[in-house]
Amino acid sequence: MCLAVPGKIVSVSSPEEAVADLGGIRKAVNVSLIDDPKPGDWVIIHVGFALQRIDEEQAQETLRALEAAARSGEALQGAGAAA
Amino acid sequence: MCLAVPGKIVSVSSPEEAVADLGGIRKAVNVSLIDDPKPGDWVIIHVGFALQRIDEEQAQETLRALEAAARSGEALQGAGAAA
Amino acid sequence: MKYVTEYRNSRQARAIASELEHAAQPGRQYRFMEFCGGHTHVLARWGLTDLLPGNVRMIHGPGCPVCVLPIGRIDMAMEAALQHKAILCTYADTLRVPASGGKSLFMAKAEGADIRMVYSPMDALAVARDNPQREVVFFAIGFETTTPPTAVCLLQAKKEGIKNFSVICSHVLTPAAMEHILVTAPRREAAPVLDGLVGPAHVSVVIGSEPYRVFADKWKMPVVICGFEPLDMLMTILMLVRQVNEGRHEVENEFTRAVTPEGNLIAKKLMERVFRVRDSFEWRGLGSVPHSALRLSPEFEEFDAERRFGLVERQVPDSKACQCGAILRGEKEPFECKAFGRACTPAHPIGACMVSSEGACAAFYSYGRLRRGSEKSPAA
Amino acid sequence: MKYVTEYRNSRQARAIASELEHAAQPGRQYRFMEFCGGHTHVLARWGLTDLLPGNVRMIHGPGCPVCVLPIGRIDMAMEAALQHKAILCTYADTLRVPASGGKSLFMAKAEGADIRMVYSPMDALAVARDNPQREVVFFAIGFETTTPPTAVCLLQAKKEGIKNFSVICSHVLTPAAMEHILVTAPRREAAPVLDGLVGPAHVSVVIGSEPYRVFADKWKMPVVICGFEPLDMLMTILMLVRQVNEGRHEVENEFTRAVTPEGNLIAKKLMERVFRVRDSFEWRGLGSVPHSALRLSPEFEEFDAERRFGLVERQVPDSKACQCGAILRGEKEPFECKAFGRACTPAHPIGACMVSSEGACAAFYSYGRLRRGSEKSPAA
Amino acid sequence: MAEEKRRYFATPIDVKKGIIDLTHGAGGRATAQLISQVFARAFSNEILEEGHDGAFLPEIHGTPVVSCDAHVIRPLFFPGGDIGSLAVAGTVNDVAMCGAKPLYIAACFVIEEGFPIADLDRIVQSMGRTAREAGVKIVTGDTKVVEKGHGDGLYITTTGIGEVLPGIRVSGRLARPGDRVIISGSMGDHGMAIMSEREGLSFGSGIQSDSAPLNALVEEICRAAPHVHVLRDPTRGGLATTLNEIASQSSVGIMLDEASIPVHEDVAQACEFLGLDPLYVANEGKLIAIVPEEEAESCLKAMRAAPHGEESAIVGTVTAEDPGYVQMTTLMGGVRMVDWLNADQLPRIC
Amino acid sequence: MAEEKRRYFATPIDVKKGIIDLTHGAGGRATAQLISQVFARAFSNEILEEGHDGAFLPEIHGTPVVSCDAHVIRPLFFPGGDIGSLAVAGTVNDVAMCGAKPLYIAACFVIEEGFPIADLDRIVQSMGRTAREAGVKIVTGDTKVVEKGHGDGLYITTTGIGEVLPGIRVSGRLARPGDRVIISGSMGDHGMAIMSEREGLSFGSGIQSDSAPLNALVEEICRAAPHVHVLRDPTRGGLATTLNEIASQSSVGIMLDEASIPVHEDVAQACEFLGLDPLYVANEGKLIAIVPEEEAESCLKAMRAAPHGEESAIVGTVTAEDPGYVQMTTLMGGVRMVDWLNADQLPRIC
Ligand code: SF4
Ligand code: SF4
Ligand SMILES: [Mg+2]
Ligand SMILES: [Mg+2]
Ligand SMILES: [Mg+2]
Ligand SMILES: [Mg+2]
Ligand SMILES: [Mg+2]
Ligand SMILES: [Mg+2]
Ligand SMILES: [Mg+2]
Ligand SMILES: [Mg+2]
Ligand SMILES: [Mg+2]
Ligand SMILES: [Mg+2]
Repeated sequence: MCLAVPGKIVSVSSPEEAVADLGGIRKAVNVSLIDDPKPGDWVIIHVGFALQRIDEEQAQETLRALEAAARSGEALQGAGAAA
Repeated sequence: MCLAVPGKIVSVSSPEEAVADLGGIRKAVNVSLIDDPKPGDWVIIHVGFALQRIDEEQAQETLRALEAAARSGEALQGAGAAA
Repeated sequence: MKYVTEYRNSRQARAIASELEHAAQPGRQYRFMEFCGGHTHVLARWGLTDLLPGNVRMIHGPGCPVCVLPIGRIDMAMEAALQHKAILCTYADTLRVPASGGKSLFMAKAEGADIRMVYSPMDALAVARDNPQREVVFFAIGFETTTPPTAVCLLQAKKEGIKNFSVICSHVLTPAAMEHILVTAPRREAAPVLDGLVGPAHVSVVIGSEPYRVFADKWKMPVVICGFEPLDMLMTILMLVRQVNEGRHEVENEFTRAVTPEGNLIAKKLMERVFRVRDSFEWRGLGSVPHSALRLSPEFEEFDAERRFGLVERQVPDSKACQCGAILRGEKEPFECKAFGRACTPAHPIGACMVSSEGACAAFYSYGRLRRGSEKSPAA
Repeated sequence: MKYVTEYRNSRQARAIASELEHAAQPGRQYRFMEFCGGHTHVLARWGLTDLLPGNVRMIHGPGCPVCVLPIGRIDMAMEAALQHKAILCTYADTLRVPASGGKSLFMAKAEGADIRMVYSPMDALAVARDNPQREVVFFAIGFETTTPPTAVCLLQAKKEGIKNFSVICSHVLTPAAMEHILVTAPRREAAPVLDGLVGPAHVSVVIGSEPYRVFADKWKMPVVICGFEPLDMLMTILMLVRQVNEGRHEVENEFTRAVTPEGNLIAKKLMERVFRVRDSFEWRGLGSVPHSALRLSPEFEEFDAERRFGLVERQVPDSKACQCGAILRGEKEPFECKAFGRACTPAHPIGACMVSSEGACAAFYSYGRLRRGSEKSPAA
Repeated sequence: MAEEKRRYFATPIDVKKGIIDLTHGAGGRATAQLISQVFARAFSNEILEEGHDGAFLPEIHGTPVVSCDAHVIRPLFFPGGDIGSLAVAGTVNDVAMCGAKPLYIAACFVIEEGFPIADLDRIVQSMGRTAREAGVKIVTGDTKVVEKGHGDGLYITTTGIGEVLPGIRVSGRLARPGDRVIISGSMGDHGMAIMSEREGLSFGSGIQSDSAPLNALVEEICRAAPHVHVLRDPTRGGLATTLNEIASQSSVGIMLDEASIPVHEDVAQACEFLGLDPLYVANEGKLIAIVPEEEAESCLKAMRAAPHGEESAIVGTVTAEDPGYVQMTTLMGGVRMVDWLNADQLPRIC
Repeated sequence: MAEEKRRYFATPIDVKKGIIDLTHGAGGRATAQLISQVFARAFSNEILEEGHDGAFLPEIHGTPVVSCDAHVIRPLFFPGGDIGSLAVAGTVNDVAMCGAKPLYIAACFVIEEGFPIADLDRIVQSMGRTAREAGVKIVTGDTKVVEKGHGDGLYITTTGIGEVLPGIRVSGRLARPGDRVIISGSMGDHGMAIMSEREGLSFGSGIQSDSAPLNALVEEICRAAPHVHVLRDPTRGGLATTLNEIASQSSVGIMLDEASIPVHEDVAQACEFLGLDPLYVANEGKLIAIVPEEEAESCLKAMRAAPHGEESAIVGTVTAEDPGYVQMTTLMGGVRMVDWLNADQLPRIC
């Protein structure tokens, strides 16, 4: 539910209006819902609105957790293959 | 100026509305401008209105005058050809 | 086609032409003005000019309601459609007339104006009924033939209490224009000498033959009211030639099958109720002509589009090149205009006379330019 | 694509699937409900169901805003467009949902209703600005994700004093629906036994993770809030399996990169100002659910299309054949519906679950029907 | 393909009450369903595109000829035909006017959202019938749906392919002084049938469009007058405009005799009424043949015996004088020009 | 003819500021003027209709192929092309997908009253350019003007005629288990270029349509893989729908490998943003070649060396299992169906 994509704010023209970059595509987004939006911020965009800032730290943390789970799984695969 | 065609009233539905026949074509015409329009009347039709009744007597009279002028002209043609 | 085909008899046409040839006295010039564009068209469409004796010359008059409409009035219609976003209902005849900046209603339509072609004023009223949320303006043009239908339409609009309907009343009066030509002729250097007038057919159906008496009496001008079939035309010219030969100046009626002395009394009464004569009105070619057009009477002025939208007629000069004015006054022939057949063609008309198929320029371009081509017409 | 591609790693997916295989204890059943249609779609689109151990079963919940919209509310939107001739602005998602008589907004559009697809509520407001002479109605649907944008839009409409704009407020609340499912389960014979909940991603971005604590605490239900990428999904399932295995029931957050405990405070404050919780609201499949949807607050009720046009929600039963209700409650699988793949296909949907690409029936039809085809699906 | 696809069409198209929506043009299942249940049924023949991007045709023997026309007529149904019969006959005729035998038709449909499927079906059936009458095959096609307000119900574009008849060479450049101008029947029927139906004119009549495929007539002409110089169908712009084109291309004059030009009484009357000239009104089942004097009589005889040629008449002569101009001796005996059409004829009041 | 008619065109068409009105479609002087000053200039070639009803073509050698398409795209101009280049390339491609060499194009124009002549001129020039790139000739055409509110600026219908390349026989029915599915480049570029420009989405990007004539690429394929079984361009409905058609027609299964399907980064991103699947998005300069396993590698190599084929990739295999179905091993390693497109993909929020 609620299709939304990450985008990076590239410019802020007012407390409401900004432009975001989505992998090369530029899109005007409403930033009313973000406290003090700044160029460089990554946000989640839904129906033309930035809904929330993305937390880079937490994103890395999740990637580490995924890699840990994957390593653990691969160890099992290795074990399975060896068995 | 003022394109108009003769038509024959075939039915009268109200003091304003009638249907005219134009050589096989049926057309609704407004007959407000005609005093006591009746089926069988020939009228002159312009922008959807019957403008005036056509006088059959006078029409015949004109045809006779035309034929008289034509006869006279043909006599001359004959004379010219003979001469 | 009863009352039509009988007056298109080929044998009679040739025979009456012979009679005419005989009647026209050598050494004499016969210059007759057909007031009415309908007659201009009949002459051209049936190739009648070919059949006339060399010393009988037909001079085209101003009797084409489209041709005499000045640019300023078309601009008013355009303004109603473009600025006031009204639905403009108009007879197709006006669609291609170039107004200010060469722009026609047809072009305004292509640009998005809501302009609808109607065949009858009642169709325009129906558009108003069907679009209660829009203003609907009927561009009411024409001579006395077209005027009574507008009157009936306005009566109906009033009866039904239709609030979103109005008309740009541009109806003009035939006798006033005819008189103006005769009155001003002595002041106009190039004005043609006239030996007789061909009276309009369908205008006279409404107004009758009486209004022309003044031309016969006061101006000593032979007048013959003429039907719109080719034999009517030939017969009328013969009748005019005879009047001239006999030194008579009377109002004769060739079109008795539809024209009476008093015309259509119902129509005349209705016009008196719905309209008032304007003090003066601007005609293309003729300039300001006193008492020559109609406005709405106080009883009907609620339907006056000029009032409703504050439309003001501006005097816009015709294109410099255009000789329509002189042509409408009978002073010039189309091929005497430098633009004729070059910059001005029916496909790209500069003046109104090239638009209406009753316009002298259009008639000559479409039917006749080849015949005089060797002399004048650059397009031949 | 940053924050996207990293979570679609092929190697990690296979490896985590192995880990999951290992974690799921044989002889034990793991039944997790993904509340959210977005997760249903992720499972199908990436073929993740293939990768899950046989004893881990995902049960689709009611979290698709299109699917849960009852027929009566779509009828209201249709009425605004057809009877009140308003311009209806809507997200494309609702266009094909069959309402009364099987008629969709899409069909109403083909019949001539002025229905416009918008991408954002601000686009609907722009339509209102551009058409001051028309009424413009925005069909505001969606969960807490879509609600704050509607709030911002209404604030702007008020600021600008836009008079021809209104909304059919059909925003619904996630926790209320989740709770309803758990509350009513004991009364429902077919209700599935649930071993855990997958918490929505973008709803939680707005409302935060705190509102789910009640499910963990009161219902002793493991909850993991999950992002919308395939690795998020696999990881979340692994986290749920681990909670089950360890007898924990906590709210865990897999989607920490965008979800905080308190959510978006600005958005929450705005929603409080613009909306009020309805006493109850009709959900497709769930029936009347208390405190589960929003209406406009008194300050904004001038923008309420229900008031402006006197739109009344009528209770219209779903098509008899349709099992959407049971499917939305997690009681049935799509292929258990007799209409599935026969009378009901994405090209000719009977129920909402076959329309939205987040609907369980559409997801199963488009991505999965072949896999279980041999057992049940008549279309295979 | 119909077989294979049927299983996907759980719900058949409602040909009676259904309307076209945007999905029917999206290229997915709904499009396939429309093609199989409406188009394929009416056009069925062994070549018709079986889901491929194009049609494979048998060998073409004579010089290949191709012609295309977009049909945007309103109303879609009119006395004597509809947009479907017109779209087929019109293109069949344009191919035939090359002195060719029409063989195949490709048809593209631009449908406005909301169009009744029943009307589409009726039109498509009518295309099938006309194609069978003309002996041509509709071998490929395409369907697009445009949003409400971006069309006028239905536009049909047809492209025809044919092969030139053995020994025939016609062209608008080949009219020669002395040639006779023959027309295959009365002028103005189609245009006035349309005009009389068109909304806003509140004008009803029994006038029938002449819309018909003329390829059989052309074959008869080519048999009876193997040295025929020009074949042309006087469609938009009517007889007048078409003859002007020929006069211009061949650098010849053309002199018509008004008395010999057939115009049906009701058409003449409708023209009078609206202030139109039948010589400028469109025909859709008539042709002009310009043939050497010595073949004129046998050509006329053959035409009168052929389908759609019963009212054929010799109406004029090609002249060396006044090259590029068409003139006419009127019924009254005067001579006047018959000029190009400048713009669509509109009903006039003056 | 241009010569002969010039004298009638006292006033030349205003290509810079003029607009189309109804007279341009009436078949009279204004139509002739538009044809001579806009169309004939851009398309000029020795066959182009010289005022006749159709075009006479040189002899056609291989099996003749005909294909047609109506083009109703909005916006008319988009990054990477316009309706004109698309109308020519699209039909060139449909002919080429029959394993044929496209030779001739017939083009019909339905123009909405008020359309800027400058835009028409630009589009017609673009058609001329694309035709020259593809080596095809635009040999005949037709122009109609519809009233304001009955069109969408401009619709162009093109019909293409070509001849099958020697020894080639392709058809959607000929895919065989074991065949390889090759595509000539990235998916979704055209559809997303259009979507990104379309009004109402307020969405701007640098995505370019891939619109291009593929006939040269097809000739290379036919040289390198003379036993190629199927050629098809995945236009409306995208790769997914086109492969479903083939699977259905050939009664085979198709198994794709998601990882091998090229999709440009910006297209993928735009699809994510709007909730669309690039496999269902239209392409206008890509093709699918299904070739026997043993010719697959040489075919791929030839494609990569040919114009518009640089990014070619083998993306799947034809299977005997699950006939009529397309499936895909996803990036995640799961297998799922890839179904027909059911209706136009619309941007979604959920
Ligand atoms: S030819 Fe044209 S410009 Fe000259 S007088 Fe006539 S209408 Fe005016
Ligand atoms: S398959 Fe269709 S009818 Fe059955 S439950 Fe799903 S949506 Fe309803
Ligand atoms: Mg053609
Ligand atoms: Mg044609
Ligand atoms: Mg196609
Ligand atoms: Mg329309
Ligand atoms: Mg033709
Ligand atoms: Mg095609
Ligand atoms: Mg194509
Ligand atoms: Mg044509
Ligand atoms: Mg439009
Ligand atoms: Mg194709």
